[in-house]
Amino acid sequence: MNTLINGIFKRDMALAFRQRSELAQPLMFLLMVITLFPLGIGPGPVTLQKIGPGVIWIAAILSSLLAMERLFRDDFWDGSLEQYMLSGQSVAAIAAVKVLVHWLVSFLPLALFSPLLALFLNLTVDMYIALMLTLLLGTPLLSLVGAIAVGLTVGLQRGGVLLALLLIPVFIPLLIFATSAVDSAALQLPYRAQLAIIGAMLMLAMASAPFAIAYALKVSQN
Amino acid sequence: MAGLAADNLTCIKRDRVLFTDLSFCLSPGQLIYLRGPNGAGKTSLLRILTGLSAPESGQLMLNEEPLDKVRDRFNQQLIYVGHKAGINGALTAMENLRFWCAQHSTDFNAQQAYEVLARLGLVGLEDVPVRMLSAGQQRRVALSRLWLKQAIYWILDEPFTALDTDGIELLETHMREHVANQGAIITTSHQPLSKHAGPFTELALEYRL
Amino acid sequence: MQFDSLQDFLAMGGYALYVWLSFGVSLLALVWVVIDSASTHKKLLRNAREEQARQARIAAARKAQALQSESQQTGS
Amino acid sequence: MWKWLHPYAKPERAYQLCVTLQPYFLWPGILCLIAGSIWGLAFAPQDYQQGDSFRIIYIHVPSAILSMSTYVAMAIAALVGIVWQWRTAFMAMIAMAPTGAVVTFIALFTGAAWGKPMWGTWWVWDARLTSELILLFLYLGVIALYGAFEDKQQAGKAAGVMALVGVVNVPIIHYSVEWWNTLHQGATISKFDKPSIAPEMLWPLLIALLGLALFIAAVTVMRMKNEIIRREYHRPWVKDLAARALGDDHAV
Repeated sequence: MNTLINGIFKRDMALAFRQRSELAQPLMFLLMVITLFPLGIGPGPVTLQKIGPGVIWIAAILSSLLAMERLFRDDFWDGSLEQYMLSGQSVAAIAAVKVLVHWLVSFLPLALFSPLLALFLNLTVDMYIALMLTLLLGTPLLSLVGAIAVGLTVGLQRGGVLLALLLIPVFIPLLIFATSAVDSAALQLPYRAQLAIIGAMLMLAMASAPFAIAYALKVSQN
Repeated sequence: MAGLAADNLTCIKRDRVLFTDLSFCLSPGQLIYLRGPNGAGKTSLLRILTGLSAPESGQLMLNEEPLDKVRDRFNQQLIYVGHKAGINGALTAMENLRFWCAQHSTDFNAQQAYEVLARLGLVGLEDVPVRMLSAGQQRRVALSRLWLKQAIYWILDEPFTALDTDGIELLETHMREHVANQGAIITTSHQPLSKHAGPFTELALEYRL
Repeated sequence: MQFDSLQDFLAMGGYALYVWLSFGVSLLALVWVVIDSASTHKKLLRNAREEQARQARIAAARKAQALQSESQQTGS
Repeated sequence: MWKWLHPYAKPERAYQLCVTLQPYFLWPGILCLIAGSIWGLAFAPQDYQQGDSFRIIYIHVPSAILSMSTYVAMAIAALVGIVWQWRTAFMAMIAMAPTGAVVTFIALFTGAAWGKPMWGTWWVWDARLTSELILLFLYLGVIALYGAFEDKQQAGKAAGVMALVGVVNVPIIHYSVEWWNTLHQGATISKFDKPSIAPEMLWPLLIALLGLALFIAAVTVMRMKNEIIRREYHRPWVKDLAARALGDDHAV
């Protein structure tokens, strides 16, 4: 445990702060994509409110695909990954810690950004709260499942588009439940069911994804 | 046969047979110099020995036990320096070593790390991001692990790449001392080992089609 | 038989386009899979034979080289 | 069972097995497909609501059912490969992928062609069609991932992991899409809500289903032979095989 905290958690945190600008890029992308919608569709407040939850979530998924790529990329190419695998620690635990750090530095800021996005797309306070909750529950799921595909494609020279092809269909249920939660909030309806389902998917991913990531990384090493 | 024994290893990479039925033993107190032309499978063999990749057939034994059963114990006694240095360019030399030691459950002593880096000729470069250093200096940072972690087995893939003559001599001397202290080393190298490395066994791989 | 004549059958009660299009495209797709698998099979076998021939050439060249160097040694 | 199956983990034995099985799958499969289609097209009674357009059911429903089952079979093969490190299982998995994708495409196409007379438009975001579309994406992802690796051993494992991730998702996708569909449903009635189907209509459907299943098995076996050769092309037995199969057209 100590080795994980000192060896991986602190290291990745230190690296994240040193590469702040690279971390900010997906967030800026998110902001810009969301700006495109009012410009492309028209700034009618009712329309924006109707498409808002979907737009924010689609943009979040797309920007997560951009952010995800750097999760194992540097470690793979500079050989750190080999050293992790020979450290005697469980690769699944190492992968879980790395995904945690990645979530903290690239998705948590997104949740902090969301009031601004809600403002842009004319969301009500209820919708905003629901959006925040779905983001907090849903983005760890994006990280965990995404990390499996990143582990598989990390050794490929041009893995970027492939990563998107692999992950977009897998993220569709999350998109459906998350936007439906926000839509329900707009109508003052309860949305606990949707949150519960997202939570259940998150639990499933937390229990199984680290092992899948570990296996994926081993396959990539071969 | 104490030590790391390879039993009838066969390796096939991308449909090419690199070697078949290769058996040898790496015992404490032994230095094996793995020789062979490009593409003969030296790196593949070393990666199989570390457990990073799996052989097509055959198995590895550590002190007469299947290696898969005692993988954790083996990892504690192993240092692998590969083609890729395993050094992150954005971190400083000291940070790289500190995190590496933490990952490998090795006590890290800053004083000792400074001394090792000094011995490797990196005085004043300890707190500079590693990507600012030259290729040879980066290689020295990677190799400083050999001074920091106590381990029996060293698996070194082209450790002399980018090193100058002083660096090569330093490393060869360290290798000789390690073997004298019942260490076991298997290494590849483009140029033959010099007398500083002490006595060694040669293992030759051929390029085959 | 649900239809009185061949014309009726082909007309499919006015839905000819959709019914025959569905069956036609499905048939084409299934036939394509089979043909693709069979032609890949042929191609792979051909590749395998070329590969083996290449190996034989390399082996022969090596043998010749070895013989040549041997005769040179005995000659000098 | 493991002891009995194990010899087939050897590529040559697996190849022989494929050769033996192929005709038993292919010809009955084609026969059943033809019989089911003719029965369904010409002899089954008309649907009282949809007229003759409902005859598309005889290709749409079998392909829709089997597109899902093929994906599940793929995931099972991947799981076997990962757990028992059984290489032939990965080959079986990747042999199923293109066939499954084609069957999914058929389900989508026939669904669209059926939708046009029913709904007046080729594409409706109906729950079944949407899940089929996502399933097609999942298939394409697995195929693309397999194609991206040079080392086919590695490719098989990677594609296997993705197939497993996908199969966990298939039911979730199915229910989420159904949920989404009920939320957003306008005036469309689902064409699949049939309380009961008359036996004269059901029999040809079952025959077509069996035929398509056998056909998929036959193509899988054919493609598996290809995968085995692809990875074993340097072995002597493949050489003999090539000599026997291509011997006559050597002059060309």
